[in-house]
Amino acid sequence: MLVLGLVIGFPLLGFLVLLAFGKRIGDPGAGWVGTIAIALSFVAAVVTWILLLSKHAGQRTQVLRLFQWIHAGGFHVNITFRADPLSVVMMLFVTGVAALIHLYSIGYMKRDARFHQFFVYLNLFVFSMLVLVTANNLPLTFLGWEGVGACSYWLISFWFERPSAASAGKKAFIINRIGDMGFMLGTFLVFENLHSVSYSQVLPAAHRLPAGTAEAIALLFFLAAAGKSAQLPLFTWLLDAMEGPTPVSALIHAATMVTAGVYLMARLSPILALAHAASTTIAIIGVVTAFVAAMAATSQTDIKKIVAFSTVSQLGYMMLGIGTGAYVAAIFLMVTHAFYKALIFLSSGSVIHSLDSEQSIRRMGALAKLMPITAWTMIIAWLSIAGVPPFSGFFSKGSILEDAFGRNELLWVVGVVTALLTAYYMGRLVFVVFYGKPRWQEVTKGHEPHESPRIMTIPLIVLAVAAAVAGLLNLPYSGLRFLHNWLSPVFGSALVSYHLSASEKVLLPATDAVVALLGVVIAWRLWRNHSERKALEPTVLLKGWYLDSFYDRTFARGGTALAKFGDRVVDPTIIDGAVGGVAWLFRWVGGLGRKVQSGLVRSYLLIMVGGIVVMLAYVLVSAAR
Amino acid sequence: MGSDPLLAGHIGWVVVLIVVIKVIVAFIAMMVSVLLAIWIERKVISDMQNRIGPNRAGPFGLLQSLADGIKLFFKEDLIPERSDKFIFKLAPYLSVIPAFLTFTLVPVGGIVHIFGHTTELQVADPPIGILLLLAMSSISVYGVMLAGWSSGSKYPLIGSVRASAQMISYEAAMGLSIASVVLLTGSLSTRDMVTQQLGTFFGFIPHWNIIRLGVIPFLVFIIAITAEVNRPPFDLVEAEQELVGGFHTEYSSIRFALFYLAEYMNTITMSAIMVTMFFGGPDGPDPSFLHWLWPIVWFIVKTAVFFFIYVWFRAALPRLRYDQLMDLGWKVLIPVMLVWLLVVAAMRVSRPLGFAMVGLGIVGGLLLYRAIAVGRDRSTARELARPARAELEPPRERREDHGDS
Amino acid sequence: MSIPGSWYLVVAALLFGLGAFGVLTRRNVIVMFMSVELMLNAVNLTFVTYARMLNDVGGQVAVFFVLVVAAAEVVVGLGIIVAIFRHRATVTVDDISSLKG
Amino acid sequence: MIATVISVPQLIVFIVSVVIIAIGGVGLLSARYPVHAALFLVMTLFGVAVLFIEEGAEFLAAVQVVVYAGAVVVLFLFVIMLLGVDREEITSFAGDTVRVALAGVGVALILAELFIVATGAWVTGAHAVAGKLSAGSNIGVLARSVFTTYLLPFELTAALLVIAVVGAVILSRRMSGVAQPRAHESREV
Repeated sequence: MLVLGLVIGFPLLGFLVLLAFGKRIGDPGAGWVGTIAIALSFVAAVVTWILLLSKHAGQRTQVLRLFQWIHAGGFHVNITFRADPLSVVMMLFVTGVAALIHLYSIGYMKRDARFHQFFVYLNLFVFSMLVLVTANNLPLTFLGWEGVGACSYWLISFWFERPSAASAGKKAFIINRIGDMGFMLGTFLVFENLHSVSYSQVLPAAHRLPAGTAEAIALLFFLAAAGKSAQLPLFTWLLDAMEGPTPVSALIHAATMVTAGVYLMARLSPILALAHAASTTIAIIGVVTAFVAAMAATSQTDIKKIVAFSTVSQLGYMMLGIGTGAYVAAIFLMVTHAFYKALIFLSSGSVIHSLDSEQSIRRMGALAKLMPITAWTMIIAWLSIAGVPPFSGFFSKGSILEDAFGRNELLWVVGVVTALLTAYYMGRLVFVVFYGKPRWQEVTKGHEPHESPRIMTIPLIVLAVAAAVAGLLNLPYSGLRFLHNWLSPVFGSALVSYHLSASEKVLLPATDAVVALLGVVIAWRLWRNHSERKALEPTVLLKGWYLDSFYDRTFARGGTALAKFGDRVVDPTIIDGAVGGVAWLFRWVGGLGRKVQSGLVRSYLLIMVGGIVVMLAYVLVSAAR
Repeated sequence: MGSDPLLAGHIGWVVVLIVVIKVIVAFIAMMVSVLLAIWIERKVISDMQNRIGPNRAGPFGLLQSLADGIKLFFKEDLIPERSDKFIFKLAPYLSVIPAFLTFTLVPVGGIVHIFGHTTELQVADPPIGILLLLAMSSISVYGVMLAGWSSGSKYPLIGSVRASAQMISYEAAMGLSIASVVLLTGSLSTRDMVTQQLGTFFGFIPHWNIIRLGVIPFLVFIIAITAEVNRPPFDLVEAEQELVGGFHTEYSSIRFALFYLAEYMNTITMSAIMVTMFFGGPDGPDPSFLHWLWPIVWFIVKTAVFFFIYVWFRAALPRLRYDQLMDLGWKVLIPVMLVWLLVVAAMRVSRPLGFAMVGLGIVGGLLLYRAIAVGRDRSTARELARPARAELEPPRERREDHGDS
Repeated sequence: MSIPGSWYLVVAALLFGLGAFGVLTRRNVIVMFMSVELMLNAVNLTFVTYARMLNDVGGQVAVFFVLVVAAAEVVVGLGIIVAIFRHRATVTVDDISSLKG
Repeated sequence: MIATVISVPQLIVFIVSVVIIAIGGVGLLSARYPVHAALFLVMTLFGVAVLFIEEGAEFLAAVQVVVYAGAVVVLFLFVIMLLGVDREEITSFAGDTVRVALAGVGVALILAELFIVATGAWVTGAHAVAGKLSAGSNIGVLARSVFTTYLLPFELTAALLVIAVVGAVILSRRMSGVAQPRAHESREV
């Protein structure tokens, strides 16, 4: 499985080349190097996929062992990569979408002062993500996990000259740490109970776990996933992550970072299958996240904030799928989401780019004529995410909702309401930005916004096509459920399938379609000619349910107060006092010793002679005894 | 481990007598050969310089040295007022005695039977053997050093400080060269060295250490020895142009003669040592009569050749500058000899290892050469950036100079 | 019959005493240094004597090392003395007391 | 009793060398000039070397002369001459009687104790670890011991010597930042 090594190796190579020579290669050469590295990685991923495809369904798990990494007592960790249907799917869409984003970035980041550095980070980001999804053991996954976190920190605060960008990077990093704690504790528990951290050994042996332990492990890993995949209550960082350049947002939201949590959950499906309570919790948190975020999205005025909330919402859907045992549906949604969310971001980026970095939708409008490609791709993305048939979102979201219905009708109800909201807020976005009256004059200062260069629009078109037709991957008809058939060996018995009656099988998708169209219509009615409706944009939603303020009040200010207490009370009195006391004690003792130190060599020698006399006397006395 | 068979058995008065005779013969032989050597040197140099040289006293001026000696004996014995009198008197003897003692090591011939005893034709064959050479050359530093110091004068002092630094420096190279011979011989004894060199390769190439060891130890040894005995071109100690007469400027009369004597004794002794260590000592073709005589003849001939080479050096080579002298000793001779010692040792273990060591030595040598060149360039640059200053003179001396002037 | 070892030991003890007295009473750093060498020689003599008495070459090996270490010590010590002299133009120990506490 | 046991030549050699050692040691203590002190030191060293030979340690005797007399004391002389401190009157015990008395008492005590040690019967039960001495010359035994049992210390001394040389070079280099002795200081000395 050497080609698997190439999949991971190309981004690493690109990273190293850019790290060493990036500055010399410059703009736009560095961008091309990065793009080509990822594109080659994508090709290698395709080859891997074909190789796996040529094998029998039961033998599609291949392992590439490079070397031993950690060896401590009974604890072995190897650098081992794994190609199985799940990781191949991840690889394919990660490298594919990332390649397009790289390409787009060449145009977007043009003339940036640290152009080459941006691609250094991007390549490392993709490399880390690939390590994460192909690792064959928990520590290696964790390595990728942390790598992704570190890269997101660098990329979000890429324009660190802006204080908001710097603090957004820090926020992402810190909130992710909370999740990492869950990851590490979960890993420890797994090793404690199964004496291994390798997936090859842990997953088949998962059934040996006691039920309570399985629940604990599942919840701990879900904590990790909630951090990375922005679930309640840890999603606030994802909104601030908008401070990074738009391609970074696209990469984080679509292909790399946030999908890591969903992937981890899917990877650990045998453990989750044992943890019923945990699964239910996950499903509930997922659907609540989806709803809460969708509500918040309806009131945002920053174009990227809307998209960010929509990501959180969609991730909530994925977690709902995970929680209900519909892993295939979750992965399916993840893939389609990768396409249309990348598309939405890149389209938004295109808009922002042409409006000189203006992000408020209040100062946009009537851009459809001026930027036809961007507008059309955005509309395709909107229809996809809204779930309008036959776009991809209809199928992927539909399958999640079906399983949610099978599990519990209440989950389904919330899900459907969220779907309505999704169609609505995305419609609002499209109408306000691309239709209505132009409100961008004071931003552009006279000149008209124009379509982005081709290097940016080509990825848009490719992604638009993908977003439109990705539903074909897993049509809900037996025989056409390609993704399902491909992935089910991985999940095996963990994959839950609910029996729906024939009428339900017709009614549920119909409901989805109706709800989606309803949302579109409502949006059209409400926002066709308006850019602002106070009644529909309550402050509580604009502020994202005040979650950030809450964190700020409790944790941030509490921490500051604690630090101030330490600074004013603990440090000067207790610590300084102790240190000073010790110093004083030694100075005092040293002062005594100083008196002996006359500086005259011969005095010392005299003392030495005295010492010799005493020593010899001791020898004589002890010998005489 | 060589040891004189004479001392192996019971030591009676005859044995003591034989030893005393050996000592006396050696002493007289040294004295006479010094007289001859001085004459030869003057003659050879004058020939080389296209002049006649001594020709008044005796046939061909043969008795010139004797005449000079007698003249010096009867000159007034001056002791400078500021000198340290005891040491001033002691110093010449400290020069002569080591020169003579070193000669006791040299095997001048084979083994002879005398008065019913078997003995070696050398004054002593101690177990430490060649180490005595090192010890004596260490001691001979004192003569020069104390002579310069005790004169209570500036030029002799500078000469003697130079001399001590020079002798200590070259002693290291000399010791390493000796070590390579010892390594090959497996013994410290000079007698063993000589017996090891008997015989031939292929019937005609002499089995001498110069061939067995390669030429390098010999070259290093002859250079080091020349510096050690302060012969030209290493006679910085008595550089007339700079230091008047060097360390013996203040000496006159018989004490001066003693230094002169020591210098020539040293030259002859070192020639003899070289013959012993590298040229088979008394080894040579042996016509089938007078077995005891031929080794002695061969020994004398070889020694004379080396003495001639010394004279030749003096006539042909210009004197080195002091920094060149130190560079040669520390940066050339010692590294080269160290590497060669490794090569010899490795060759004794196995041939491939030896050749590997040769390669390693060449590589290391090149690196060292480069390093020294870089260092020199750098320090030259630093010197240029700073006002010039005298390196060797002590600071206080300089201050006194200023005070006087 | 050779001389008994204890005689050598007594000589060594005397030599050591002389050296110690020299170190304690002389003021010239260089002479103090020489006195130290005297003490080292006394120790060497003891080592050699014990090597003979105990019939063990280890004593002679120890002397060998003492010689080497003494050489190194003298080299560094004299280097320090030269350096001090350059700073303060004195080799009298009582003048060099800047390490006074 | 002694005369019956000890051979006369050895006794003569012993006594002569002890006298030499004693003269050298006392001379070193009382010499007015450092150069004289150095010469007395050489004298002592020769005496000790003779004792070494008498005890069968010829190699050490040679090394003693080569290293001590040839290198160490020459180095002393070299430094004395280099620094130009040779003409100073330095040995004055005056005004220092208390210290001298203390030193005398201390040394006397050490001597007394050492005499007891030296003349007492000592049975340590120690076995020869490095190798037995042979009757005659011990150079081979010594060499074997140094290059086998004591190889590591031997190598370490090589390192030590290199360090010492480097240290001495660094110490005695005149650094540009180091102040030269000032004029008034030199007048005091």
